[in-house]
Amino acid sequence: MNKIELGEFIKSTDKDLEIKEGNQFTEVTVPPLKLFSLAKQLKEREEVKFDFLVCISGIDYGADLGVVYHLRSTVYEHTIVLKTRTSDRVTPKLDSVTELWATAEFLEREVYDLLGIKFTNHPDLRRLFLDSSWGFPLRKDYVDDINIVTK
Amino acid sequence: MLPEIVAQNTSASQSVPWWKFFYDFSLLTQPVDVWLKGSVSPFWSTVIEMAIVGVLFLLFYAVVGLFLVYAERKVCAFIQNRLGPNRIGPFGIFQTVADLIKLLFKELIPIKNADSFLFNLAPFIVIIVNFMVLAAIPFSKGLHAIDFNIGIFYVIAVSSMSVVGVLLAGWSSNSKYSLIGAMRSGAQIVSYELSIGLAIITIVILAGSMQLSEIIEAQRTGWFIFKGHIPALIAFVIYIISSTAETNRGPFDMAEAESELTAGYHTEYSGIRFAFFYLAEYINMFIVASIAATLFLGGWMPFHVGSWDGFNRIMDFIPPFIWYIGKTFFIIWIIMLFKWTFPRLRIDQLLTLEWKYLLPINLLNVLIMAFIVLMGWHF
Amino acid sequence: MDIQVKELIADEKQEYIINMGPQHPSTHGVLRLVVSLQGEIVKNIEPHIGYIHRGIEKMCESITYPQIIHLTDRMDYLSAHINNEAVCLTVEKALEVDITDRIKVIRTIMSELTRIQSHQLFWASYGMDLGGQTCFFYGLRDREKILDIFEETCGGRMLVSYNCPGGLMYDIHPNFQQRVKDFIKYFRKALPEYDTILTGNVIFRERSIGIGPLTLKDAVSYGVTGPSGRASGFSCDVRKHEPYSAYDRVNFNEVIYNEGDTYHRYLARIEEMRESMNIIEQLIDNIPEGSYAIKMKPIIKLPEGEYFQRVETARGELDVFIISDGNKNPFRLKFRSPNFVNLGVLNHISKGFKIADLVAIAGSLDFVIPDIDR
Amino acid sequence: MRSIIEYLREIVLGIWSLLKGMKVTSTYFFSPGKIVTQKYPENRKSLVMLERFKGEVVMPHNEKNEHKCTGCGICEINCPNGTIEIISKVIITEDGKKKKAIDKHIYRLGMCTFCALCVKTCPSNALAFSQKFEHAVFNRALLNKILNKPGSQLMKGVE
Repeated sequence: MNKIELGEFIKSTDKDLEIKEGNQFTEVTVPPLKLFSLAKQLKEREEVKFDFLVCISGIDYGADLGVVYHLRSTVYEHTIVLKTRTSDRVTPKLDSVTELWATAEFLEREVYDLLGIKFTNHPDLRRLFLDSSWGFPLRKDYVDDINIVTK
Repeated sequence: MLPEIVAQNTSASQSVPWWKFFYDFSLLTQPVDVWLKGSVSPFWSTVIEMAIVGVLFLLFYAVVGLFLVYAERKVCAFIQNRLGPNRIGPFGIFQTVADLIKLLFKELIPIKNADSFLFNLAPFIVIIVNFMVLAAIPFSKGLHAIDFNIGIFYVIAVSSMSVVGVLLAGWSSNSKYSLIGAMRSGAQIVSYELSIGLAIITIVILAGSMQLSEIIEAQRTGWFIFKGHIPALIAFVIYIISSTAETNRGPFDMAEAESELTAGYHTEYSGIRFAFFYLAEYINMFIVASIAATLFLGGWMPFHVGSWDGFNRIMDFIPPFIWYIGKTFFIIWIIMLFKWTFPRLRIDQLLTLEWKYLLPINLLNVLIMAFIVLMGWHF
Repeated sequence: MDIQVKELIADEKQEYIINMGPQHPSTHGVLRLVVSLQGEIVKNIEPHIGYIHRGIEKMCESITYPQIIHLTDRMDYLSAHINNEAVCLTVEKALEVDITDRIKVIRTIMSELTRIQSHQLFWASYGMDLGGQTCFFYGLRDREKILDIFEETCGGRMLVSYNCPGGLMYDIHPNFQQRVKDFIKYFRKALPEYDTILTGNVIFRERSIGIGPLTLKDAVSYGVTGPSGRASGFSCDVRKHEPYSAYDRVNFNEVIYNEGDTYHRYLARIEEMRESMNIIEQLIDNIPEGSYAIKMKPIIKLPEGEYFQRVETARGELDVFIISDGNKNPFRLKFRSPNFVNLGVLNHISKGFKIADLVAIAGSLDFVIPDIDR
Repeated sequence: MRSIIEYLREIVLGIWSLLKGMKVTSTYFFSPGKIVTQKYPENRKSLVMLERFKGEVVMPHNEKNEHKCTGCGICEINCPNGTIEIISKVIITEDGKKKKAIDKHIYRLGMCTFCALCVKTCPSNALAFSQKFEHAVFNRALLNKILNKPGSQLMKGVE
């Protein structure tokens, strides 16, 4: 499916979603609560079959914390981008997609480690690179006077 | 030619020229023995002789151990397109001496919660076993500490005791890596003893004796590997494989498997205790190689072909000790080549190899050899 | 969880825990695997990573695009050139710069040389993991020849930093073509030796066939890409599916096996070296004329937006995801590093095998730890 | 019977594969001409580094002790990790104008990642890489180098 067809497919599953045709991929903005159900459909529906979760990137937009999922289908060779954001910076919570793609276990742990976004239903959510006393370094308001030297 | 002269001249040994010692070492030892027995009581003469032999073995142990470490490093370097040790002394020959000095000065690190008595005891058990086996090895004609009539049986029995040292080392180190290594080593050595034993029995059947000197003497008309043709060759291959396994070397170094267990049973050892294990490994290799040389390649016996007297006499000019060393080092080289060529087996494959391949072949081989000896089909 | 607590839990299950790493000969760096064992059988593996986490993604947010290049060298240092290329391609895509054919061809040749040297090191270290130490030196001996070619053209041996947004740092050295041809000639002869010494060896085959099988479904689900994924039948070669640089003008096969065990992961890499040599041979004699670098603005600013670029490193798919807010440094830069994702599958495929097999499996996934930690 | 043949075949093929491997290694053992080791400190005199080798950043001076660095600071801006620090001074040129010039070009070798951005971006080609690679010193402070030699001046004609 090309970008427009994918957009139409998403429309057919849920009308309320915000769909943007990016310069490369179809970008869908999903509210956190709908994320898991949409992801499940994207993976399991035969017409799209997004069976390969390429990467999960956590992003600090300043006010919001967001997560971007790049999904690809190994059958149809098309890619879609799911974006979700939460404005809760203290206890941000999203649904885990580990059930759907096993690779999410590590990728979500990385996002949790670096941005502090908690994923519910994650089998083993722990810090990955850093120890538990560390802050969340990829947040824009992270300060570390000792380890970050600026000119 | 020579042996006959030697046999006649044993009584008049004082007049024997020095170079004849190379052909029969008993020309040197006999007078000493006679002189000692004449001057002191039999008890003290035995004690003095034992002391001399002990000191000689200590020296021999150190020299051979260090040389083998050096040789291994050079061999593996040449195989791997490297130069190997080349800094200390010409061609780096003193490298291992320097290493030994370094190890002597290193701290003996006490291990927390280790069983210190067993921990200290383990390297000595390995070393003592080595010495005991060395005693039975015929280095040259007459250069033989004890010549039992059950020599080869003694060698098997004693050498299998070194596993005790390895097990103790692993057990007492209070380290899981060591323990895994020791347990692997236990399983490995216990099963490969069987193959070694059977391979040796094949030759004992052919030789008709367990006394090492008689086994060698039986090869005067040709080495057993040629005399016993097919079964002897199979026994030789099996012996080499299982002795490599027994010395925890080469593709069978399960017990120390450095990519899995860092260093296996001697992970926690340091300084001279580690050096003991390290030297013991090489001396073990030397021992199995010299047993192989003795049993299959005629020990110090020069290369003789049946009734070609002229050829045999020419061969006799090369001193027996050279023959012995040459053969031993050839086998050591093969064992080293194994180690530096093959990947390591897994522990279950190792046991499969023993119980599924080596043992049945070996049993059949003993049967064939017995049949051949019975029918006189050997050369 | 505390290690003591874990040990208590393991005791109850009649298991025991050993720590492989961070200093361990077979983990190829500072990877720590907490392995629960029952006898010699692996029950569970828990990778502990982060020993060389340098926060490259955070660092990238404060430096300019040309400066990011030298950091990507230090992620997967064995495919340094391909990592450089990934960032350059993203920047060029964002700026809609048309690079010349010469740049594309040189980049492709360098990428394939990088792939060969990486797989050579894989072969070397995999042989050593399995206990055949001689392999290590033969592999390094041949890798040295490629590193010399790199040094002559790029000035660096491992951390080449040869790409820059808009082209290359320098033109190729006059000797480059001849030396590459010599190398290909040499390596065509040396590669069968690799097969004799390891691939055909009965001990090696016993050790690796059927060990750590990964099915196609799991490979896709765990996102295992690169030779490891292709050994399971996962057609994931970015060079084929989304050709970048000059890959659309060369003929090569995507090496795919269906067995997915360590042996085929190994074999896929050996075959890829042959394919890489084919690619280089097709390109080396016809490097088009042209400039080696497009003149870029002194300060590169990406237009606002999101840019995503996939490249195929020696270990799998590296994705660069740049979110730009129009400044000279990225707002967020994410690397999807292949090793990090491949590490996730280790526990899944090595359960139930022996500890010696764990070494083989981890070796066959070919980890480069700085790429896992970033 | 077939299983016995299979069993024997397995053994023979296995041993054959091992022998082939041993042939390779023993061939190398007996061909010392293929040794690739370089005896490093001994071959120091004959050791020639390749011309593009990135040893360390230097500022070439001509025989009149002149360099090309104008003190513009572009290398300092381009350096990703603050390896280069430029301390400039104001000098009065012959025709009486005030002009910015280099006072100290500080280069911290210990931090350098050899990304070549400074050499590449220098507008007056004042910097270059030397082929020196033996950088080890006993005191870390010795790794902080001042690239312009004392008393050196800007080359004529370089702006």
